[in-house]
Amino acid sequence: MPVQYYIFLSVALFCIGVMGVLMRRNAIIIFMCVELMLNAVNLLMVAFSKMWADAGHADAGAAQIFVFFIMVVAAAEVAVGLAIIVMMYRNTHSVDINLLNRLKN
Amino acid sequence: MFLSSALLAATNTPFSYFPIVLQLGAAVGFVALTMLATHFLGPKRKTSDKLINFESGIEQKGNARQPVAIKYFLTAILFVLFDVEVIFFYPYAVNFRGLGWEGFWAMLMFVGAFLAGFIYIIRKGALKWED
Amino acid sequence: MLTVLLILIPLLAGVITFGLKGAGPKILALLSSIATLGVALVALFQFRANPAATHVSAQWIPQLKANFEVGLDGMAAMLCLLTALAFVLVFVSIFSREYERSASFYGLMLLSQAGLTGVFVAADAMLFYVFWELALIPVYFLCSMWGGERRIPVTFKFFVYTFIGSLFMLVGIIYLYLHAGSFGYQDFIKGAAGLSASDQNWLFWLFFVAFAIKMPIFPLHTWQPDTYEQSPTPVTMILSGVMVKMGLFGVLRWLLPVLPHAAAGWADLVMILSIIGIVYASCIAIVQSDLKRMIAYSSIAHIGLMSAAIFAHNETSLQGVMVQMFNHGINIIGLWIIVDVIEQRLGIRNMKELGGIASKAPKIAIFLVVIALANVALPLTNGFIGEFLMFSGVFQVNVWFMAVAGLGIILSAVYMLNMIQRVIFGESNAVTSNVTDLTAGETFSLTLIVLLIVYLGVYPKPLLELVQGSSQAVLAAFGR
Amino acid sequence: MNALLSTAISGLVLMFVGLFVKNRQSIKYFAIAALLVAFVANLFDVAWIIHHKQGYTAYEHMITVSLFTTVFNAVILGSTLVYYLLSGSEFEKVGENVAEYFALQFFILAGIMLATSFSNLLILFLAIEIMSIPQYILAGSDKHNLKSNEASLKYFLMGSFSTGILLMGIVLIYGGSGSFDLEHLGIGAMALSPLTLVGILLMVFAMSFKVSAAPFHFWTPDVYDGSPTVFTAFMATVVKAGGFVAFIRLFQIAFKGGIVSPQWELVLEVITAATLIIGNITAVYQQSVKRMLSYSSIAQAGFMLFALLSFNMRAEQGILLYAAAYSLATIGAFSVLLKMNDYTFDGFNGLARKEPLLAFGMTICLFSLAGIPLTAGFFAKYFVLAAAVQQGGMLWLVIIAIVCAAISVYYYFKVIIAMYFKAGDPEVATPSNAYKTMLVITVALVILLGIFPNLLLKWL
Amino acid sequence: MMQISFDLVYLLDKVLLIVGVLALSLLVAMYSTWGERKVAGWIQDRYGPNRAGPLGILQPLADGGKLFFKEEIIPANSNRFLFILGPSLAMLVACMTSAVIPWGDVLEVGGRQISLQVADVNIGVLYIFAVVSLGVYGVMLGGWGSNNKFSLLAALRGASQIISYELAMGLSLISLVMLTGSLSIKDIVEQQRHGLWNIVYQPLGFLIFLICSFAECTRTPFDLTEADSELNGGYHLEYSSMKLGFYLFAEYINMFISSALMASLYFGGYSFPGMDSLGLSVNATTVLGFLALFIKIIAFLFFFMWVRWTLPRFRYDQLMRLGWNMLIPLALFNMLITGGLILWQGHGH
Repeated sequence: MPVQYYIFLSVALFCIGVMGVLMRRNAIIIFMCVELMLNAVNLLMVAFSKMWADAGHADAGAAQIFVFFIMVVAAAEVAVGLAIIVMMYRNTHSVDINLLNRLKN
Repeated sequence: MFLSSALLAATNTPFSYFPIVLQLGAAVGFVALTMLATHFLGPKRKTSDKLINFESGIEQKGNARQPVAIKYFLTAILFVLFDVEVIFFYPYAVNFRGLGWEGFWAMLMFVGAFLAGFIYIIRKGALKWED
Repeated sequence: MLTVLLILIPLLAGVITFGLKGAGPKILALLSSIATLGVALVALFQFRANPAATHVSAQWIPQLKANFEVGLDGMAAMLCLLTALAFVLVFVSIFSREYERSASFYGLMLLSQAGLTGVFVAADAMLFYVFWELALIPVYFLCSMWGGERRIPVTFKFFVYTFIGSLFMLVGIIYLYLHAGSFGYQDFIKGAAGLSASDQNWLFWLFFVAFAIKMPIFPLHTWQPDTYEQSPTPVTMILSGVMVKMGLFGVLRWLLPVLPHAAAGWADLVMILSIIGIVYASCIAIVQSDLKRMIAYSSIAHIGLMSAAIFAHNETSLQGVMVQMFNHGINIIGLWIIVDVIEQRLGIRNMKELGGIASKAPKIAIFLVVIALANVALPLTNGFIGEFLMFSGVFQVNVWFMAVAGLGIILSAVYMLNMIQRVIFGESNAVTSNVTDLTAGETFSLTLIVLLIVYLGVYPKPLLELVQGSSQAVLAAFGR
Repeated sequence: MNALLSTAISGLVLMFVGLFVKNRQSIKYFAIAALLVAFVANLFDVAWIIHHKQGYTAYEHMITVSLFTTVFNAVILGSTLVYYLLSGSEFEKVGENVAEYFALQFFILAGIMLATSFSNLLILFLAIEIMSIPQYILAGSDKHNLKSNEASLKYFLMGSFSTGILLMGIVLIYGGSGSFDLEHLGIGAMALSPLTLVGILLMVFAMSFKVSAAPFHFWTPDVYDGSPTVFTAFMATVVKAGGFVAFIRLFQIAFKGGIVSPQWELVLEVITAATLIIGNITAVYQQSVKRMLSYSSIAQAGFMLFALLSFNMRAEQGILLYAAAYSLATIGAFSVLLKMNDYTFDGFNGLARKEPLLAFGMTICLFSLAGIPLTAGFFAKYFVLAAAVQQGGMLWLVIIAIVCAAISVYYYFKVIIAMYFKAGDPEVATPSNAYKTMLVITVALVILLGIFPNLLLKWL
Repeated sequence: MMQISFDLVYLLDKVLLIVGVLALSLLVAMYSTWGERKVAGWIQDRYGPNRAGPLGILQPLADGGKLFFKEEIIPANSNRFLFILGPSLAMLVACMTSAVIPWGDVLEVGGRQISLQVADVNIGVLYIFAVVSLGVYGVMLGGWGSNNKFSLLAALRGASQIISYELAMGLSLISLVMLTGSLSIKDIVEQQRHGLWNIVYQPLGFLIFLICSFAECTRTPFDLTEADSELNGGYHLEYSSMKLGFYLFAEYINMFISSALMASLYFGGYSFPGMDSLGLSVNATTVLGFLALFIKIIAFLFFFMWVRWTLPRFRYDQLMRLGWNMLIPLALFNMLITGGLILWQGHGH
């Protein structure tokens, strides 16, 4: 399949993620949208890796390693993020980020 | 059709997953059919008493969806972290003959880090369920 | 080495003063200022004997080619002397007074002295800039801590004005530095010579704004009357006696020789502004009833004349300016001392409520009359020679400028005499009848000032000789 | 690289120290010792490079260590040392997990060490994440304080969002050039593919997020304000400086020159101007000193961006000096703030009478932030502005910067005015003698760097 | 034209195979329930089901039919969508795991080789993990969707348990992968066909895997999710009719697949000693292989049941401690030992 398909797909996924982050108010959903962005990147990473491998680049595998790192970091972020959201939820009983404006005043 | 036999025989092309898709279709069909069947076959004599949640026969109190022990979240979080580390072992395991001793020492370092985190959380009491 | 001592003595004394208690700060400040005065005098003679000996150069920031380079020329020597003298006068005249948190007060005073001296001796632009700011910060604190009721906003205005000005100057310095390759004075002159006319033109304004704010020149003067009024009087003496000279000095040292063509090009505009300032400030001074404000406006008028004379840039006018820098410093400090005395004794400085001091305190009256007359440049006082030279200088450029500026002289006579009449003569009232005469310290300071007024009025030659080289150096940049 | 390993291992060890050592004081001393070890380790690197007159690469060309890297690391470690000595005792007021806080900061330091030496986009990504993730935790370490929770959540959501953008940038650049290696990216020389262009833009945005440059700064005040003050001091200084170095490294090495520079330079110029203006103007309206310092950190970021725009030796010196000056001064100012009970401006009224030393320390630090001569901040600003003037074509930006510097005086001096010129009886914790000594040393450092910036610059 | 018909045949093969596998799974699951009760009866010295048909052989059919005709109750407070999704997902996942298990070698029909494996993907082991880890959603959604305190608690316990043991399971398999160098289950089986069974090399790994399989299937002694005595039936407390049936079936199917997996990974799968020296035709060998695999599976199933009626249930803290503090370090240790030994022997196998 041409690499363009992958680009379109992952850019679409990425944009969905971005829009979700910008428009949703639920912290968990925002967080899931962020994960969606990361996975869009992963997808594109692998697609490009294949593309460059077909083009004869020697170190095209690097992108696949990169995907692993993104996964690890995403996992670390999930861990920290879940902890933060749980902490927040225990104090406010809500995960709506509209509540997060105490600091404004 | 573009499914040539050579493609289908190979184990590392997207098309080798095609049967899995087939199986998924079959499974979904089966589950959906059964669900529908049971929906239409069973009797429907609903009363409000029947539809309240079971609480060992006493009055229902409040909502079940309350914050639960933090331990469960902790387990989930730890799982995410350690599972990813486990996933890291797989590519190594597949290639480890090729990587030889050098790879082994590198992995030993990785295991060291893994163990360090592991011992830390155990000592920290993250896995204590007794209290 | 002496030049470095001029900065080092007040700097170290200032730092030490912060740690002293009781009468310690007062005494140390006085001693250090006297010592500085001594060094200044010695340095003056050293300069007369061998100008090169006053130059000290040491590596400072090699990455920038910025050096610790100080040295004296006639003008600098004179201004160092003025600074040293001014601080002695101030410290002597307030010696009998007790200041709250006196350690900080005297410490900051001494620090500002170090900064002021540094500005006059610096031969490296970066050093100049650093001292320029060092002089400002302590004064800001002095005014804000010991000033009058409205001190905080007023002083802050003063600070922001000058700070913005110096930031503009900083950009100018950076730009020039990148063309000159170093911060050295001579390199600056050489580097600037290679710049295009348009570059010179906007660079001129970057520098000029900084200096004009400090002087101050109309229309950048608005901070000045408020600040003079709200500052504690010893600080006002320094501000008006010495600090305004920083602006004039800056123009003479760092603007005219470095950017002569731009300076020549903008000279008319600056002179017009200065002359507007003279008339404007004089008129306002006439209608002031607050002593401090009146003197503040009179100061603007005088500075206006000096600035106009600078931009007339001929030998007569430049010599006049340089001489007048010294004389004006002496005179205005004298005036402030007397105003301070009156305010301290009576708690008022509104001329409408004053009067009849002559009968109760004749010494105050005599000193006030002499100094006020010197301030209006009566012949045989020190003010005369400077103003005369400046007028003739301006006259050479444009007769109309001189005519309008001359109006200033007349107006200054009006408000000064008016003041003398209202404060000293007339009926004494319930408040003024309680006035007591001068203390020993005040008498000493004022006597010294009057002696200088008379001596330099009668025999201005040493001063003229001193600054001759400097004025010629400035003119050399214009190819004259 | 020595420092990198040393900080990373120390972080791990500190975690375990926390398990076995219950005495918080000794944990602090341990952290300080570990920091010293890292500092010395870094000095070995410096010495090696000076001796061989060249840097080196490590880990399959994943990181490149140059003299600038190591000297910058020294500045970072030094600032952290000062921070620990000044505010290390405040950690235990935040919560009980003192050792973890130190450990997290060591991980952040390791991240910064990576950020100063990466030569591969993968390492850049890792560095940024290693710097960010512990900060999310530190921001929320005051678990029962809603503001802290909120800061943490906000920081986390914004941070991971910008990570997503950063990654998209990286992958697009990879798609355009086929490499993650900074030196093989070759963007300057190659014809510009749209992928690369979009990638670079996304990276500009993402990095602006990380260093809180306008208009991507909106998370900063809330996060800095909500986080425990002692950690705010760390994130606003050392970490931010680290982020800047990463930013500069990325754009100076990978995207410099050729036909690509003009594409992002204009964007960056606008960002710089916006950062300066927004940061300074908003800071004026703040009622709390902590919040004011948050906005001022945005404003200072604007100045640091200058170093990014001008590619010359002076910019390198500038960012080095700026990082040192800014970190020292902000750490000092925050350490004084930590002693205060009331963070509003009025809370500082009359501090000079009650605790003259604290007021003096704060004043010098604020002077440095405002860029008053004879403090380190002056030369820092001087160098970055000079770099910009030397670069040329950015005079309008320099003028904006100058005006903004003047505005900044307004809000910095509000604190000084409150401390010195207003009467009041501020509630302030009595500082210990050790703290006072350290504050004096900090102030002395600020002034020393202000008089002799050469002390730092001569290493470059 | 040839091409298309050829591929249609392929498609037909696969569809038949899939239907066969699914049918087999269901059948085995059904009869496992019967078997379980029979085994229970045997162990406890009683009859077990014996009314429907000879030996109660028709009992599972009766049970299944009954479930269809029971009333479907969805509690008013529950989340309807999640409530239905839970069991569906559990069943779906159970049905998907079998896709990568090689049920036998190839059959030769009309000159074509037909593999008895639905999909021979090169990441078979990972596929299993991926699908199995989805199973936790079935439990979680059921418990959460019911909006019942017992269910929720049970679901949380179940989820924690499943994910905890997944770690140990994953780690224990790594040493196996090091041994075989492949993630394809077919490859792993083929290697055993020509050499010794992996159980010889990996006794410890197998033990860990076995224990984890019990936990993953939430079988006694790890059946805390439905601990009747404390949780009134666990996460499927609120379920009735076929939705309950799905949960129960899913458990038995998982058991069946786990048995198949263990047989394939550690006990040679469809191979048996002397398989290639019998000199039989390909098809006959394959059928024999399939029978061998089936026998192994039955043996494991019996073992599952045997354990159920023998061992008491763990306490929750014991369960978690066993998973985290024992199995994970053991699996790591096993991995290091395996790796070290293989390298020490000089890449030999």
